[in-house]
Amino acid sequence: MADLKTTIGGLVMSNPVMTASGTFGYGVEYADFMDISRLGAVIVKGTTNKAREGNPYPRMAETPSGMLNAVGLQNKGVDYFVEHIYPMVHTLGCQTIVNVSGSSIDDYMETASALNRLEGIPAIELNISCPNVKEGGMAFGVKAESVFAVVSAVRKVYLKTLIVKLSPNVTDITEMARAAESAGADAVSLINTLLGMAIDAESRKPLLSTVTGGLSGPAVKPVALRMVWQTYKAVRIPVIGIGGICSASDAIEFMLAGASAIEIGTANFIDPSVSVKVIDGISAYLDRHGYSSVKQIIGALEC
Amino acid sequence: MADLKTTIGGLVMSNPVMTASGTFGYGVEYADFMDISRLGAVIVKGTTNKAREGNPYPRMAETPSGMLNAVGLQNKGVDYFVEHIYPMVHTLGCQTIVNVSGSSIDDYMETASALNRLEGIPAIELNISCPNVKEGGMAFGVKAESVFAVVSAVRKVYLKTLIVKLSPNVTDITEMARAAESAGADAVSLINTLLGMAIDAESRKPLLSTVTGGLSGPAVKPVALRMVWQTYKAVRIPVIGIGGICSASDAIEFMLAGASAIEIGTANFIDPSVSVKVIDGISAYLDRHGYSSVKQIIGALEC
Amino acid sequence: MKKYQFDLIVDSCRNVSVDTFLLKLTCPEGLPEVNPGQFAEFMVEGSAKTFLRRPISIHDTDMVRNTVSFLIRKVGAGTEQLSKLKPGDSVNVLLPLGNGFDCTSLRSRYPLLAGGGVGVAPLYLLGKYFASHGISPTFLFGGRTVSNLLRLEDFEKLGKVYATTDDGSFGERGVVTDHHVLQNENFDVIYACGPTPMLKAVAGYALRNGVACQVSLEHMMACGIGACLCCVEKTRKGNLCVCKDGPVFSIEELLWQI
Amino acid sequence: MKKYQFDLIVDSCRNVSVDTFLLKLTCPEGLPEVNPGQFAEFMVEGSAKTFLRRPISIHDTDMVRNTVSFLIRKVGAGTEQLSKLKPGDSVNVLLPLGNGFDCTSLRSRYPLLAGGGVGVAPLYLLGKYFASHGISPTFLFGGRTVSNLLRLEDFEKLGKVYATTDDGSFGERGVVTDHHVLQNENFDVIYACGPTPMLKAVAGYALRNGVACQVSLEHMMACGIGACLCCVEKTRKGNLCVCKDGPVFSIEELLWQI
Repeated sequence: MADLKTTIGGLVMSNPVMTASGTFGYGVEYADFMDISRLGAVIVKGTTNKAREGNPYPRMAETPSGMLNAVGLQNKGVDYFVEHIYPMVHTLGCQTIVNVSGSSIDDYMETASALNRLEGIPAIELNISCPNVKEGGMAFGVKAESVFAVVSAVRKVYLKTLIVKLSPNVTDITEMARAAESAGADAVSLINTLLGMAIDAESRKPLLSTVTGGLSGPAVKPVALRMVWQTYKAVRIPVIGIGGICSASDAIEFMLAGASAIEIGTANFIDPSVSVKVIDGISAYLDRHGYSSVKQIIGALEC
Repeated sequence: MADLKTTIGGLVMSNPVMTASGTFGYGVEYADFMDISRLGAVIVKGTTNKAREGNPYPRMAETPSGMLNAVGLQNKGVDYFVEHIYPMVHTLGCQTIVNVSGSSIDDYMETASALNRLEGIPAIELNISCPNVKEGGMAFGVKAESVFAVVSAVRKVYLKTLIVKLSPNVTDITEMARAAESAGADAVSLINTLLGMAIDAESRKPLLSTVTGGLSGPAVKPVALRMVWQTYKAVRIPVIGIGGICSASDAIEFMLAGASAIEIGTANFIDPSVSVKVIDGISAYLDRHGYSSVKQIIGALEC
Repeated sequence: MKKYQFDLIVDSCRNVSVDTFLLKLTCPEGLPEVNPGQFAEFMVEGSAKTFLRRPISIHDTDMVRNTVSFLIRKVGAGTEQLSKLKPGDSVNVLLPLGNGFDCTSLRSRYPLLAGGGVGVAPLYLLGKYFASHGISPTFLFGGRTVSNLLRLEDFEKLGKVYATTDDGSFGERGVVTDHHVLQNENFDVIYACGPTPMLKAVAGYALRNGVACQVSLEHMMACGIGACLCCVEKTRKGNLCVCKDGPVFSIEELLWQI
Repeated sequence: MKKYQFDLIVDSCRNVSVDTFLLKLTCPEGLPEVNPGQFAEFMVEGSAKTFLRRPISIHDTDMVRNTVSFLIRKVGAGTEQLSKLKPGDSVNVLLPLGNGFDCTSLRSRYPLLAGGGVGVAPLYLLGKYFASHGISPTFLFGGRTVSNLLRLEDFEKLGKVYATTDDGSFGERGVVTDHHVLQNENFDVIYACGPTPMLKAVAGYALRNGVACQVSLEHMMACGIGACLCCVEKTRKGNLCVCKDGPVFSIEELLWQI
């Protein structure tokens, strides 16, 4: 049986399958449906320095092969996480990565340094691409200079594996990836959601309270795959692929395009046990094609 | 019955429904399935100054709620159009707009001035957003300066209605729209396709001969709607909405977001008579909601 | 309560009104305990227009035969597709989800179960709970017209049923809060499910009359298990997930302007 | 030829092998004339995985009963979904599309109709054409194994049928171009449909032996009517659409390396 072991900077995972921030709660929500300790890692939801209420309902709209969300980083803040959530997730037998967001560089630094002290958290994912908050979030992720600035600042206070989650709402995602790399990121993960919108024709009103929201799901997979492929060729740090992954075949496509690992997001809502099916499917694929390690398919696209 | 008459610069159409370039041939291909004279206009396929072979097969891949294409502007060149196609389409009783593409500003100018002489062609759509050609195309559409340069140059030689088709593969589409507006465009149309990619996991090969291609269909509708809404608020010239429109409701959503007219693209492949259904559906909607003119719903989104 | 992902087998699927059907499913693995007011998330296959699961109230259970029933109104592509299920078909379902009605700590002796339209669905299992505990529930149902009143004869086996219709085609003309039974009787708890305006009217009545009141909300959901935070309702405790912290809330928890 | 968009009604849908089914549809508006080798574009409803129509060869027509038949192999989500159609169901179809085989100007008196796998589909209507014009066609079919050889008994009613299988389970072992009938007989035209390697082998045989040869290509298509330019084949006249300028080409038009 092929070796699924995956390494992202200093982060060692039993396999390349992670669950994406905001789609898997703190992991415990899914424990009834699958053995979450089988995951490479769980990336828990966007955490900020102070508690956030998030956006008003409605926050979600179904779209063709996808969904829009405008949750807006609802969370209880990093202190609550450290005191109440960390002790619980720490016992789940599953590697936990925290997605970190903020409205200013200081916010990001404050949250990152609080998490740096937690022995059981081997990595953070810096979310500079959330399209659903008024300040910060995506604003940091669409200019190379601000990507560099926020990643450099966090790098100073966060000493473990630093993953930077990139926005697809840019002309050239490789510019952002290179900025993150040169600021000291250990890896980039992409894509966050595409900024989208939905309208109810009959009532002439937007379907989201925030008018626009983030598009995810299989609809965006072709865009995500392209960006992963472009980024893989542009940087030396590992690339983590995200965007509409629903099956082992989808995950393998991302790895062939250059992803060292992948995150499953929206698909968790459709099938809460999809991620273990993806792990098993990758393993079967590797065996069927005679690979001894999952690393052999990273960037193995023939073109 | 509500008035569907629509005006885009000097272009007057019986209704706001057009068919998008590259999805409706020269119109005649669809004449067996519907009365093409009922359309607001047919935008015929991308025409360049010299004939182009296009990209090798395979040029197409089906994706969730969408498709990728990499046709690459296969066409016989503007001279052939003027001599052989124009005389034929001119007799179809349908307003014809020509989509113009090129690899250099001179190319665009040459094609535009050749078309300027054709009495029966009231408008051109400048394609500065084709993702499937090596030179030019999208390269012109992703920087405000080059948008301004190519539109200004064409504006000098093209005296009728000049529509500029924008690429969604940018950080801020309103910048591109403003550049087109200040260069003298009469309208902007958006979105062209999103750059995407598809892979066959089993063979480890890309599904398109060009590796990447343009994503269209309902999958991209939320992104298109958002960009139309942003652009409507940013420019004074009319906005033409494109992106996954399959029904009257879709078309109305684009108009509520600010589109003065819409183009139906990929949906023509699924239902060759979809565009007349959209026209009838818009008319029924206007009557049901008590509007006397289709103009009343442009930008009428309540948010 | 432990949640399950099951492939349930369609036992029957039959229309009960022009736009509503009753879907009865068998659980070969054995049906887990369900609280009245809990719901299930249905995978909808065979429709290009549906991407997410569809949350649907649990209408009835039969723990002996391991069947669970759903009373479903066709309101869109998802429910339309579910209505086409045939005996023997398989459907992937997550259940039981959410917290149901509080039937125990409120110690109701004289409960009113108020339902609007297809909102009567979860009140059947709740009514059965009371009936099986020696308490005869009173039902008060509202609909636009008589055909919106569902399964009246079955509810009547559990307790007294009153009804209103907007057009007066059955019961008293008006909305549920207009019904004379509210003037004549002194209910100790009101359990309600239906459209938001109806719930707010019922909540207003309950507040004014000092009656405990639980309402079941029907927000749009994605995950159904508290992970995506899409289906929130603003409460005294902040934004809570209708799927996980609800769908049933006591009206004092909510911030409704009533 | 005028193309039509019809809602055809399923008359029957039955398996003819483990992965292949025969779908017979009725055209209430009256079936238009169809040339052998033309195809139809099927709308696939009820599958989230299929977005585009599916192009499928016309297998047979009955102009009296207004029926058209398709021999379809289940190769993916689209054809899988079509295999579930039941009598009385409606399916939206564009037809007849493309140019069929040239049966007239080639004036063949001794045609060979070579098919690989489900590529035999359009050869049935072509065989019927010849049989009805007093010409007995010869069929030569190839498959991996005997179960890939489809409807042999029906083809035998039209002419002599030879076969090869890769595993020798039926007919001669090998591929169609290995069959002895090609050594023994002097066909004047070869009409072929099947996988590309088989078509290239047949084309090579035809070239070497100076026999006219027409091949039906199976490119992926979107529109089916020459609008999208996705299904191109490089030819002596440049990139041509398989849907509109094909699907049948004379091998001299193609730029195959054979």
